[in-house]
Amino acid sequence: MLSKVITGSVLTLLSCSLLSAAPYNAQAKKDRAAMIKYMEAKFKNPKTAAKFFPYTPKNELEHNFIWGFPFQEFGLGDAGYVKSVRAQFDNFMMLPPFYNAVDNGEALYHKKFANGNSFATCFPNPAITNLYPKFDDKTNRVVTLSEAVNNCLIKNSESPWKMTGMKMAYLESYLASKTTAAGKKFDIKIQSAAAAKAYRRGKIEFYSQRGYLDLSCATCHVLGAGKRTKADYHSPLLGMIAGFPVYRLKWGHVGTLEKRLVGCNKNQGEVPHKPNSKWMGDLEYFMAYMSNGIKVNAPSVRK
Amino acid sequence: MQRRKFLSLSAGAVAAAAILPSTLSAENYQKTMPKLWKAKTTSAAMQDLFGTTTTTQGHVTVKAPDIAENGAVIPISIATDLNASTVAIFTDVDPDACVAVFNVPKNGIPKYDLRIKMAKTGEIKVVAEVDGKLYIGSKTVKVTIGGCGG
Amino acid sequence: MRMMVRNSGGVTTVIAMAQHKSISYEVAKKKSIKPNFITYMVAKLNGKEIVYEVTMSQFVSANPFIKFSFKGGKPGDTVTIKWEDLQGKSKVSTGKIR
Amino acid sequence: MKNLFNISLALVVGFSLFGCAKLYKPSNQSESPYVSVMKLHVRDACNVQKNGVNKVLTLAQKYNPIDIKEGIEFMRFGVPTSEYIRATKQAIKDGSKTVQVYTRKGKKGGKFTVAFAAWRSCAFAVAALQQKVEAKSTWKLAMPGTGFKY
Repeated sequence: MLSKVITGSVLTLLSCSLLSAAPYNAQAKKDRAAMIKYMEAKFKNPKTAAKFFPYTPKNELEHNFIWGFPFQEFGLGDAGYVKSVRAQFDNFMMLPPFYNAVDNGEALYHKKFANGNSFATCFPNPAITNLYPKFDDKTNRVVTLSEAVNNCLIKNSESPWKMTGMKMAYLESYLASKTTAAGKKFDIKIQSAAAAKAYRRGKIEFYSQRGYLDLSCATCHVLGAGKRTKADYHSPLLGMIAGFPVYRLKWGHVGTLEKRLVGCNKNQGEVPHKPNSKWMGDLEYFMAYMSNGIKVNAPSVRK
Repeated sequence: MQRRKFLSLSAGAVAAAAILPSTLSAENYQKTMPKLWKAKTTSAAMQDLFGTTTTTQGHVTVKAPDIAENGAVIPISIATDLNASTVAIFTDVDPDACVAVFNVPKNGIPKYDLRIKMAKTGEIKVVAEVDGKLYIGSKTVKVTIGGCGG
Repeated sequence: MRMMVRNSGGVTTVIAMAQHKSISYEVAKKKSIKPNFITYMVAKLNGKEIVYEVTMSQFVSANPFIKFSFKGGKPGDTVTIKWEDLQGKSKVSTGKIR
Repeated sequence: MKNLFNISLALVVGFSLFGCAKLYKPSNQSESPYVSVMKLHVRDACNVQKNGVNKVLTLAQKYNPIDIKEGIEFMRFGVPTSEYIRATKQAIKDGSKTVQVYTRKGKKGGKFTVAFAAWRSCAFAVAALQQKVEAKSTWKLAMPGTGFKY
């Protein structure tokens, strides 16, 4: 009799959680499925590529692209489908140039605050970067990983760090490397109407054209994925944040996703948004949802 | 130390010294041949290091990207199938020509990977010295600046 | 120094990366600091036999990455790599062959 | 039965009236900038030769604050629209023929004629808001699955 009651309650619990989650991320799930269908059609094989790459020279399509690569390799950015970039990427990843970023992060993770706590108390399990950004219903805001780190600092009466700074990048490198080691995949959840609205705002920001170059993020990272500006191939939206925090050869050190998005704003010709702004949180929330199902592979190396 | 001082005194004897199997002694060319690292062109650098610039094409492979992701970190791998005693990397696009010089020890396999810097698009020339004879291989690498970084 | 040393079929392959901020002559002049970069690296098997030796210029990337292989060495042996830089500082690291 | 009908009828009429009132705000006094900006043609409205520097500059100053609030202000090589406006007004006040702009970090930016600087301030300010309004309807066209057909 008892077992029947338990299974009954578990079933009802499960169904109502499904019910409550079902409607909120329905639209997001459809967007993601359509995105995957588009990206996989685009990089299936050179014969069908002419439709997607009308201006790319034929021999470049034949010789410098990797076609029909596995789904997980979308997380490598343009190294996923460009041979010349991939060769250098593989060399760098043998012994990555971000040398002791992860060790510095580990030290920061264990460093005690004034009140005796440390990041280990806020994040007992460091392998969590695949769950961020989360939506916090209490504050009705998207909480990115950098914001969660700063919230932990503020809760322990420490001064928050600059989201584009080195300490944040080092700590996130450690957390991300633990998540990578655990082989975890992105699992962003949309479980409330407010979260769905934030997702939608992020989606609209991603697809609206802005800046004096009149570019939207999608111009380069969806329609332009695989195309290039001069010698820079554009990385795809699918799995785009799998490699963050990232060591960019241009910077010469690791940097957080916020630092990269500020750089993107400048490239579009727009005054960059503040790293802890709602705009940035919504955008990251959308981009992260689009990377659901892709393995975390960070810190990674990019141009 | 005694051997190093003798070398720097008679720079002229460089050709003779190079023929001796250099696996016996450790040789830091930055100390023994300071002039080599100031040479502006590949031919001048080869003259300083090997005493001659006559080379034969072949037997040296240089693997490097067609387009470098970043001019400061270009992964290259050089190799020769001959039993070389010295292998050197030169470029003409950097302020000085000589990038690195390898002494191949007795059991050493002349196949090396390195990450080098190049100021602009240009050719990497790799010269392997086998019993006094020079073999050369090269690869052009495009180094671009700017762009949005993908 | 980060090192990976593997032996297979009588050939030992070493991948290593030294930690060194290379400051070229131009950068040094611009920032009026002393130029400094790794100028020499030598690797020895069990501290005796030289198995790798390179002289480097300022055009080798910062945190120099090297990969080389040599005949000989069996699991358990050690490969020590020493680097010297322009300002005379030097460092030795040891890796065990796996 | 009849008064039930009347009530529902009154409700319907009331709703529709309220609905369209919201749409057609009494236009000419304070027409919303989002509507007025779409009437402008950037090349025409910001044309300094045609409209004179002051008219063009006032146009820029009208829309730029809204751009800043909306977070869509343009910035080129570190010089935002508001800096172009400030530097142009400064040049007019000093009566100098050229405008020197500075980047957000205080570094020296470009040097332009007053006419060009005024044109850029106005073009950037107007175009930013136009793109924002346009994006409201066109963003779907870029998204696979909703608007983008391939």
